[in-house]
Amino acid sequence: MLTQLKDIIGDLGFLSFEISLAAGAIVILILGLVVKHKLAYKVGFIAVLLLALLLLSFGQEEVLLLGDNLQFNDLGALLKALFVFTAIWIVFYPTAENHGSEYYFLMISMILGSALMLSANNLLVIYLVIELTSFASYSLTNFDFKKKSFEAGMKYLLFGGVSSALALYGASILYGYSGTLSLSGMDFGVVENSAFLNLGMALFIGGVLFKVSVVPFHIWVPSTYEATPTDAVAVLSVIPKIAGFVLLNRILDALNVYEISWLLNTVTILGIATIGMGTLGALRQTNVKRLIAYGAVAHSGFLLAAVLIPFENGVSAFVWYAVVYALMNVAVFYLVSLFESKGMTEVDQFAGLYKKEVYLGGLVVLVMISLIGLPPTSGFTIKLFLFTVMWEWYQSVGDPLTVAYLVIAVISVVFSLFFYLKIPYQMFLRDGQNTNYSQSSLSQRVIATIFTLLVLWLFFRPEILNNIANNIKFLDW
Amino acid sequence: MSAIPLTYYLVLSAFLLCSGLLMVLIKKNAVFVLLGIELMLNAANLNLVAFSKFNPNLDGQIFAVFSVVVAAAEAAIALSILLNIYKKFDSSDLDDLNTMEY
Amino acid sequence: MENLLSWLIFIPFIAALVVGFIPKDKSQLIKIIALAATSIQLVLGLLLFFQFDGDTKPSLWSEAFQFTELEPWIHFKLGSIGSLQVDYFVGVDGISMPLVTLSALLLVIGVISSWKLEQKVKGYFILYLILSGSLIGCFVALDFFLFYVFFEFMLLPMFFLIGIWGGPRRSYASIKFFLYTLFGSLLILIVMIGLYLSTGSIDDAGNQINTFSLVQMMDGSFLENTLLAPGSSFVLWGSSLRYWAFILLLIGFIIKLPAVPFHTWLPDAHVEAPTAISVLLAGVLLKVGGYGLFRICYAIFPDIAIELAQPVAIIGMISIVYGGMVAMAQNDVKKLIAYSSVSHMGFVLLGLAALTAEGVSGSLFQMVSHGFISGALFLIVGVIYDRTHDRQIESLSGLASKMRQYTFFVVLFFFASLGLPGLSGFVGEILVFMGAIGAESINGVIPSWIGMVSVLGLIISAGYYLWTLQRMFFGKYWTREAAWDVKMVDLSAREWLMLVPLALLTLLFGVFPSLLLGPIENTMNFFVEHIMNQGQTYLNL
Amino acid sequence: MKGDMIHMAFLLLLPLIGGLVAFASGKTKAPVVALLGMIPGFLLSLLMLNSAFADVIVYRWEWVPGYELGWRIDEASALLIALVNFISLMVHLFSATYLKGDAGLNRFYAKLGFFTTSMLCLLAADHLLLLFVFWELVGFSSYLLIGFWFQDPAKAKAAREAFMVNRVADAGLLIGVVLMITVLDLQFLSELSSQNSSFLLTLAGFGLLIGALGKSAQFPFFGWLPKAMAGPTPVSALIHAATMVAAGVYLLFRVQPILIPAVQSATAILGALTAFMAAVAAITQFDIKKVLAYSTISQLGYMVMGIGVGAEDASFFHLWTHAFFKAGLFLGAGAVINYLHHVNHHNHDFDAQDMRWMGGLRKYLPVTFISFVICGLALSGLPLFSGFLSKEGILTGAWLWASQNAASQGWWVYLISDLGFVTALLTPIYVGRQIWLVFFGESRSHMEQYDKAEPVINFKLPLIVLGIGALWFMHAINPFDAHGWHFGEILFGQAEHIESNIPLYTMILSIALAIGGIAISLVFFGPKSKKTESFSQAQGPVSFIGKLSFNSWYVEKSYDWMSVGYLKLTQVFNRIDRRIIDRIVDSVGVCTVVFSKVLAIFDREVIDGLVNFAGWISKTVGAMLTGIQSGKIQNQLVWLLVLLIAIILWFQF
Repeated sequence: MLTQLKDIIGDLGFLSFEISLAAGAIVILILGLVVKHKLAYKVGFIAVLLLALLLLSFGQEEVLLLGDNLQFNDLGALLKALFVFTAIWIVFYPTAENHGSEYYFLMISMILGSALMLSANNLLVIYLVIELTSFASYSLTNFDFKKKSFEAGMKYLLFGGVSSALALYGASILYGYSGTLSLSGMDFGVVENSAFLNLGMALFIGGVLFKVSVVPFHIWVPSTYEATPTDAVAVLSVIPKIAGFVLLNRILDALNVYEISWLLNTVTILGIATIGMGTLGALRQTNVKRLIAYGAVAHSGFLLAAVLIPFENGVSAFVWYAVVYALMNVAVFYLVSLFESKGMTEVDQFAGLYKKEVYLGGLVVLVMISLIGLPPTSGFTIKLFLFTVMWEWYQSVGDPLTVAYLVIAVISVVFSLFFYLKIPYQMFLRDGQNTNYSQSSLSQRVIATIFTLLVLWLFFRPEILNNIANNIKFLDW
Repeated sequence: MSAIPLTYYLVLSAFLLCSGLLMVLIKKNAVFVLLGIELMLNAANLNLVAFSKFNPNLDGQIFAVFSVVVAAAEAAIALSILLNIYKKFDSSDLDDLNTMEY
Repeated sequence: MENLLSWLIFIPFIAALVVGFIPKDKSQLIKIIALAATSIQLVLGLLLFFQFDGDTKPSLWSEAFQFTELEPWIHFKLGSIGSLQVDYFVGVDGISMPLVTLSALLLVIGVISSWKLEQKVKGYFILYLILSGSLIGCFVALDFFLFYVFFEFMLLPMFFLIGIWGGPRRSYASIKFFLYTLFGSLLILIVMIGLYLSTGSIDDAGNQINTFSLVQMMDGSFLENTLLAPGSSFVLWGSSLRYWAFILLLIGFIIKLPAVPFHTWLPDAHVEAPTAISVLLAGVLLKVGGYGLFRICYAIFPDIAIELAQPVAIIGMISIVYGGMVAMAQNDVKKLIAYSSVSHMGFVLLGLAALTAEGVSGSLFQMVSHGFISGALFLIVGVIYDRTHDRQIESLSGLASKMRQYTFFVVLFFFASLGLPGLSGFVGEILVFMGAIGAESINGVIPSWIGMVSVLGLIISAGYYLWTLQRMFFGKYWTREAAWDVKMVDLSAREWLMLVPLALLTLLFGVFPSLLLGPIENTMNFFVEHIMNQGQTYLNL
Repeated sequence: MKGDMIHMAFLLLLPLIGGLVAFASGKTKAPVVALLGMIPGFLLSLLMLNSAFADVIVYRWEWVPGYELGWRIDEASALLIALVNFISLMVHLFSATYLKGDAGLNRFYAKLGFFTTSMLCLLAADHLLLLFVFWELVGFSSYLLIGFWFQDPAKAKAAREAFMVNRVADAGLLIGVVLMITVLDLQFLSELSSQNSSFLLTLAGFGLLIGALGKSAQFPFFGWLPKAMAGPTPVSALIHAATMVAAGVYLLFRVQPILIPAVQSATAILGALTAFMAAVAAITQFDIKKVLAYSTISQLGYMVMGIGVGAEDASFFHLWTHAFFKAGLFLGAGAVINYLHHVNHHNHDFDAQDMRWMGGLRKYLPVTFISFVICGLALSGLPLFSGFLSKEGILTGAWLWASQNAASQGWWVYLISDLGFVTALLTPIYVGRQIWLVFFGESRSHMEQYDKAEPVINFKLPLIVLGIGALWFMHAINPFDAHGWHFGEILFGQAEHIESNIPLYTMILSIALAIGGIAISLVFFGPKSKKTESFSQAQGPVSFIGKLSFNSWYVEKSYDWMSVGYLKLTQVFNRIDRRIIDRIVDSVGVCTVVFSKVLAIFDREVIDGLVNFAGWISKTVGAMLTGIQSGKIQNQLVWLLVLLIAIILWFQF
């Protein structure tokens, strides 16, 4: 008993990132009681994140902690750093002006949940961290305190609730068949091909797919993105998603998915459907955030491809994609929030805006180009690399589904042109009156420029992405 | 202390799950829908506990305890949102939540 | 001069940056900077033309390029895919050199033609300069990745240039343009990735180094049994992957060229685009498609080029005949010229498909000469459009008695375009015919009848040009609206400045085609030889 | 040799340079300047004639890598070059007065100079491609000159149609030339020799034939020449009578060695047919120039027939003599038209080219009258005039050929020579008709006439010189010897002696036909005939044959029908392009249904293109998607579960 406790205490050293986040979250909550100044929360938020980042350690061997409940590796560390990097910017968003301390508390909770998702290796832990992330997300959705927010929050919650209930049911079946909650110890060798077990797998994976917004679990995405404060969306669309994909990969690995063809095929088809549905769905959107939300769904399809690819380049592709995806989302949501703060949420409100805001317009174009995946932006680099790896995937397995995946992915790029360019199209090609529009401030422009330049810079220097990917010692996740 | 076979538990939990699901799908009032979710969770809990009984370790039961707590937390969040919805919409009927319909 | 090509590419980019920092209201300064930048480009382009060494006979593509610059850009290991190797690798051979010089010339003319622009000058010239740099980059890139980047990067400025400064249906046209070209370029992208995975070398340590280098791809350094290696075992629907890759590339490039049936974006884009952009679109952008066919489609896939020569030639033939006939039915002069471009670019396809020295040289010559002529034709339409804001043939008549100098140029360029001997259009067409009709007895890749049917194009083009001349320029002077009458003055000095160089070049290359064909002779011969030899080798694998 | 090159360059380019300088010097000085260019040009050509007879001039240079082009002036070229220079000089002279006061006079001389140079180069070209180049350029300059008065829509249209017909034929020529150059490797005219018959050679031969038929206005292309009469009359004299139209004959003359029998027969048939058809057409025309135009076609038909039957020396001779008398006729007609213009100066009641308003002009235009009659008699083929000599050769050749080939090819070969003789009868009829109607009787215009209508020397000189050129002694010493041409021996060597009576028969027959024809014309159209008196009210003929003749066998009409049909076809194609191809490709390219509809929407309502597109997608992608995204969360959940269950079931069973 004592040795166990000692082990646990010893393991806590590895958990410094998570612990500091948890502690920080509580500190901020308390701070909210003491200090009423909004700036303090922002500073606190940044401090907590930076502290956590400082305590993050890279370059370790893969370790199992707390029994085998958590699995730590370098990929996780890297992605945690990415999470911090993504989240830290939200304080600069104009929509982040009025948030209280509980907002930052929830935000940190969500990051914490996602960070733990990266290492969760036990059904119980998985369930808990998913719920932790979800609860934080549900709550954050309401933070605009409008009719719409509550509606979206409620839908999100009900949807999430059903998904997680089903996932829990699935988890219970998995537990029943394997007799263990530990992913690494799971073995269904004896009872293969039982319908009940398959149901369990499907339901459990469904719970994770919900987090990564893969079709058909993407339905919550548009309304949630629309109603949630934009700064929160920037985080929501990146951090839980990336964490969810890592988790999904671990689960698929544990279930030995490459041996279970129906599961693999299902997930592959869902990936294709995700790209298709996201792209087609986005075409008809007129609300900027809904539009980008559908785009994000399509991006999930791309990320899923990287997750499914069974060799090390898949990991690299995933890391590349994740990093750039995070960057692009930070940039695009920053721009969106700038416009949102001036009351512009619908696409046609942007008509003729170039007269007032040609500079930001240019940045919007670049970021959108990156989201589409055209040069000279890093959005192109990652798509190129992903397509390359998909080619290789086909070369090695020869499965026609992989070709279909590749083709749909490529075609979706053409379609995505339509909706991503809607805003630039309105801004530059249409005439309109924006008499009430007030120009953005210099600092806002500078921040937007930094984001955009990052997106461009990684195109010209992709080896940075590669170095990041290469520094992960354990490329097999 | 013997011998209610596992199948019985599973059937019961399946029944719970289905009725919960049915409730989620049919009821218009958000409170009932939430109740449905609770039922589904409890179906899962029942499974866990039952499996745990036929297993050497107690993980399942621990899991169930956790999940009960999580369910409570979920209910708390749900109800707080519901409260707000009731204020804004003057209704807790899910069909009235249609301002964002597309 | 060191780094000639880099200067050519980056001067406009630098100028665009400079323009970006100039306040909006100093439009004159902006124009002067744009003019200066493109003029420097022109000087460099001419330098390139005259310093190009046409005497060396290459035996490998790696020896064919001059003015090469190689800077490593992206180099790193990528697990099982081998090393990723993207270089800033530029150079010119006989195929790209004339096109670079042509672009440099038309870019200057485009600036002059935009001189009267008054709205949103700054944005226009920034985009214009970006477009200039990318265009040149596209022609000189020897790394597929680099080529692709420039290729795609042209789209965006073009999209906005048409979409913002265009005519009433500009948004439709610009989106259509963007969509078609993007679709084409994605097809190219797929093949590019496949080629990347298949090309490269194995170093001493046994590591596989994949590369995007076009030169290596053309020289055929494929890795054993990879997707697109010749003779590889990958088969899709009964044909090798190389076959499908060729088709994808072909579609990708003939969308840009454009050839029937992928041409419908062109008339719309032309009609809506402002004059200068039309000039560039017809004069240079279409050539990117042709250039891509030469450099990538044909040089890398010689086996399939031989196999599919006949369908390609038939596409060319249909474009020539069909494009011309549709042109006849147009009422809008600009649309007419746009369709005539379709017809004339059909010659490029036909000559290339013949795979004889005459056909291929003719094809390239046709591209250059079409650059001059179509550029001038769009300037000519611009002259009328500036004065009347109307381009309908029926709105005007008898212009010859009112605007004599103008009519002189119209007649000159119309006849140049319909292939009057002594003007450059003729040389390209006759060489293509010689190639296409003679191919049957030289290498037998395409039958003679394709060339003979294409001769119809000569009659058809005469038909629509002469009819236009008769309706618009001859007969009694008449304008649809009386108010136009005062504006109907003859060419201004600026317009002279634009048209005269093009007219002189059309005449010069028409009379002395060897000025152009001499320097590129060795490249052309090598191109044909290479395709025939390597193609046969590949086919026998 | 170098001297020769410079000599040749000067010779070929002088007219163009003269024309350009004339253009720059303004309309008053233009005629003088152009003449100053033409006169030394003519003298140079005489010198060249001299030197070419001594030594053939050859110059070759690399045009594009792998292809040499070449000039070559041999005896035949030199002779024709001199001829072209001479006629051009005459026309330059004549035009100065004819077009006096025209605002575009300097432009006219520039175009004329351009034409002359092109024509000279055509004759000097040795390489087939080079020949094609100038072939096109003479066509182009002809277009410019026909359309000289472009303000008149009818004339602009005529110019276009003339060019188009030529262009169609040129396409055939192009195929022929390209086949010769690339496939058969027969590049130089001077190096042609008879080849083994092959399919490609036949094809090439027909291609060349088509080209020649086009330029020489032979059936079925002859419709362009009457239309070309829209140009100023001196131009007609130069281009459409003496020089350019002869280019087709010249080409056939040059490539004759490689023409295989099938092509030769076709040549003979088409030539004879054209000669006959055009002669018939000439009989009923009212327009003074149209009569001459059809007569030109008819005479060219003789020449082409001559080539076809192997009498190319006679054809060449006829080309030579025809140039003089036909230019003379045209210039005479020009003088008449010019005079009537003056008469008609104030009130434009009538068409100055319409013979119905003429009559009795011999009193006012004596020099013109004499020259016209001499030339007309030469055209009719009366002995003592040049036309007789050359036409004799062709007719004899045709008969000889027919008698030689009748056994092998059948009786129809006689039809060719018979058509030649019928034409020989028709020719004097229309010539006589024209002379009677124009110069005899009384004026039918009822206007005040002028006496001094031929005031200046540059009007009279060309007429006199050309009139003299139509007399026999200018060409041969013996007025009855068809082979007695001064240059015959130089060009073709010693004439073979023919052991046959046919030449004698032909001579007698053709003299009889010529005299008979003139007699017939006197009966029908002479000053005393009823027809002439009421001629000013004459309308077009009513009988079927008369209509056929008046409308020149409906060849020109058929061009119109064809062009209308073609235009409709292009409209159809245009519609296909916009309605079908545009859509199909869009849909094939990306997604079959989606895009075609998208663009349909775009077409209808571009303004809100993107929004509409999205709206459409939402409708089309289907009720399914709509159901899922309806916002009713329970609906959504149902869908989710259905999908889940479906997936599970799918993979389980």
